[in-house]
Amino acid sequence: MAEFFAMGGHAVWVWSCYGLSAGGIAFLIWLSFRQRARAREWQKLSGDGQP
Amino acid sequence: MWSAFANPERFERLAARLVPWFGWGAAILFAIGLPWALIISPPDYQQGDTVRIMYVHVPSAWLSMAAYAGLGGASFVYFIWRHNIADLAAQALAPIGAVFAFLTLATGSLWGRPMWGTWWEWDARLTSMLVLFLLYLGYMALRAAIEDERLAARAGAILAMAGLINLPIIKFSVDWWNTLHQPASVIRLDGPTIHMSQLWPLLVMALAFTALMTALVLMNVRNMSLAKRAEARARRRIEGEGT
Amino acid sequence: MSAFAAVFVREWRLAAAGGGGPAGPAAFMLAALALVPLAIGPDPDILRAAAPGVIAFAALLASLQGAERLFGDDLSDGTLELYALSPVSLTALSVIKAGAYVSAVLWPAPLIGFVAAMAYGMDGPSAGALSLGLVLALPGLALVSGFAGALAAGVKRSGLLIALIAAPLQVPLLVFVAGAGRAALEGTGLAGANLMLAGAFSLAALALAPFGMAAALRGRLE
Amino acid sequence: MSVTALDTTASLGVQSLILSRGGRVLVRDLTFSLKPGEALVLTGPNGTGKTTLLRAIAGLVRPDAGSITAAPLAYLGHGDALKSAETVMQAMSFAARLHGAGDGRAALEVMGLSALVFRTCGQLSAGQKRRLALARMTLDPHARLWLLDEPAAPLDAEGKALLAALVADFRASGGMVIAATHADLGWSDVRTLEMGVSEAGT
Repeated sequence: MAEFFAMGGHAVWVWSCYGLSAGGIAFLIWLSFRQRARAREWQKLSGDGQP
Repeated sequence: MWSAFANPERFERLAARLVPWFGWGAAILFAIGLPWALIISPPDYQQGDTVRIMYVHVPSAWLSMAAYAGLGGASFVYFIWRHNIADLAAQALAPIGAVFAFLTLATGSLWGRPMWGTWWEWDARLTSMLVLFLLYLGYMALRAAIEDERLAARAGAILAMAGLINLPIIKFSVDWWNTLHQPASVIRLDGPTIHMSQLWPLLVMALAFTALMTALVLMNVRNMSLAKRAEARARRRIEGEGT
Repeated sequence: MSAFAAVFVREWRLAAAGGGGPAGPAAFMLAALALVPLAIGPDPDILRAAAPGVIAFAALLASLQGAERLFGDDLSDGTLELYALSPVSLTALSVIKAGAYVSAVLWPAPLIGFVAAMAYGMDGPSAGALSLGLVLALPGLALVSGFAGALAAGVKRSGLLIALIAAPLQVPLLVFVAGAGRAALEGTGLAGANLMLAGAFSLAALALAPFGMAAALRGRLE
Repeated sequence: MSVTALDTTASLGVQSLILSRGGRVLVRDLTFSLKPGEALVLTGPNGTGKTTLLRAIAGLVRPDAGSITAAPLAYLGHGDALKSAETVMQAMSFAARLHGAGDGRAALEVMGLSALVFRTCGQLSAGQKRRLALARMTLDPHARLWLLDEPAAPLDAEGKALLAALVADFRASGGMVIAATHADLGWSDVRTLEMGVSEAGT
């Protein structure tokens, strides 16, 4: 297990890349769900839940 | 097919049905691709374990370019036929493409440091990607700066099309610049010829990224379309009551 | 006098007189080129090697200086509506604007480039090649700047936005002009190819950018 | 663009016009026509679409639905479209060259601006600028329809009288005029279209 995390001595580089990518993707997913919340808000304001 | 994109309600229904497929598809592909990329695939005989960076770097690069092609195509459709869904697609693709362009640059840099001892090399690919990132920033800044939605959509579409036309020229000029005036580059992103044991996880990860982007774009376009129509309904109701 | 010529004469006069005409971008370019050696040091070898790129870059920045005014004032004071309803099409107006911008405002750039190239230690023929590159690139620079200016017309603090939009699109011109100067300096025999590419980009921009500008302006008027 | 002969029968027809701005419908199902010599005054509160209607007739704004057939026209918007560095004479002779019509001195005379020909536009008062913009608009010899957006806003009593005379002359020669205004223009024999009335509440 420790060997897996060590990445043959390149742990910093490999894991920071995967961490960054995960962060970027998480940011995009967060943006999408914020957009969804906004859509729901407008639907509530428009008086009905039906699109 | 075409009409499904032109009619907002039909598009919303179609998207609602497709999003789970792509979303779960992406999840499954990541569940296969990540262990494959991080554990199963062997370290490269030259690059060691840093080769695993390739499995996120290359899909990011591929998606940032695909997103720009989509941005330009959607802009063209909007500009000619004024399909609102096409504009929403362009709007949804821009931040996604920008994030993946940024990730390409960042992971490329983090790959370069251990492999070639430098954070940044002015090589043709990284430089082209930097210009692509700037194009995305310009597009988003222009849209954000124009308040009227329709004007912003039109101006954005024109800029995206101009960028799409200019992109091959920029790519050519950067390659030209690089081959003529730089000492032979130390970075070779193709690396040693790619081995089958590396190609498969790369393919799975690329598919996972693509499925994820498709799911996010469909979801965002659907929600933007829903919000837009609901906003129009709400405004009509308020103004109707006001008089 | 045809309507096209009448508009060109007027736009040329306004561009040459309004806002200091060529003085602004020329002063900007001179100042930038005077400061660079202070920043990178007086080593003649480094200066000579950097000269083509630095000079091409300064010219690119100078071309962005006046882009904000190209359409911004016309949009706010109603002049653009007048043109849109006149016998001159917005596409023709875009060609006129870019032409007036080059011939009334940006024209000193190749001269300044030549003088600066000599001052940075380049030999005469190389400085000439660089200067010729600027001549060939100016229409392209002006058209792309004008395109960005048309898109950003009427936007608050449009100068920053114009720079962000136009700079990436102008990358090829930067590469070809600087490349011409450097190829001449290093004697690689590729100066001619670089010059032709710079001219080709300007021609392509002339064929396409006016339609983009006209479409952008029509959108801004609506 | 060239118009070979003046078509004095040319008129304006607006059919089932729908206009919107920023998602709001401003003009709903508007139909009217104008015959040579007629004048129409658009009134109504701010934001009811007077300017948008004028711009749509001018062809600057694309209607959501409906059709507009308009005679060759001249348009005077909110802005005077004057450059402060140009002299009055330069502004006029440019417009005259643009339309291939004389040098514009006669039009300056009509609007009482003859004494100002060598002033720059930046030195003029708001009312003088408006007069100059009106004078310049008259230079298009092909225009059979004038679209005036708040033509009299900065004008004094004398300016308003000059404008009324200008419009009367133009109508007598078969021209049509549409003006959007808040103030009473004091023109005789005009039709009025009150904007924002029929549209409200629907």
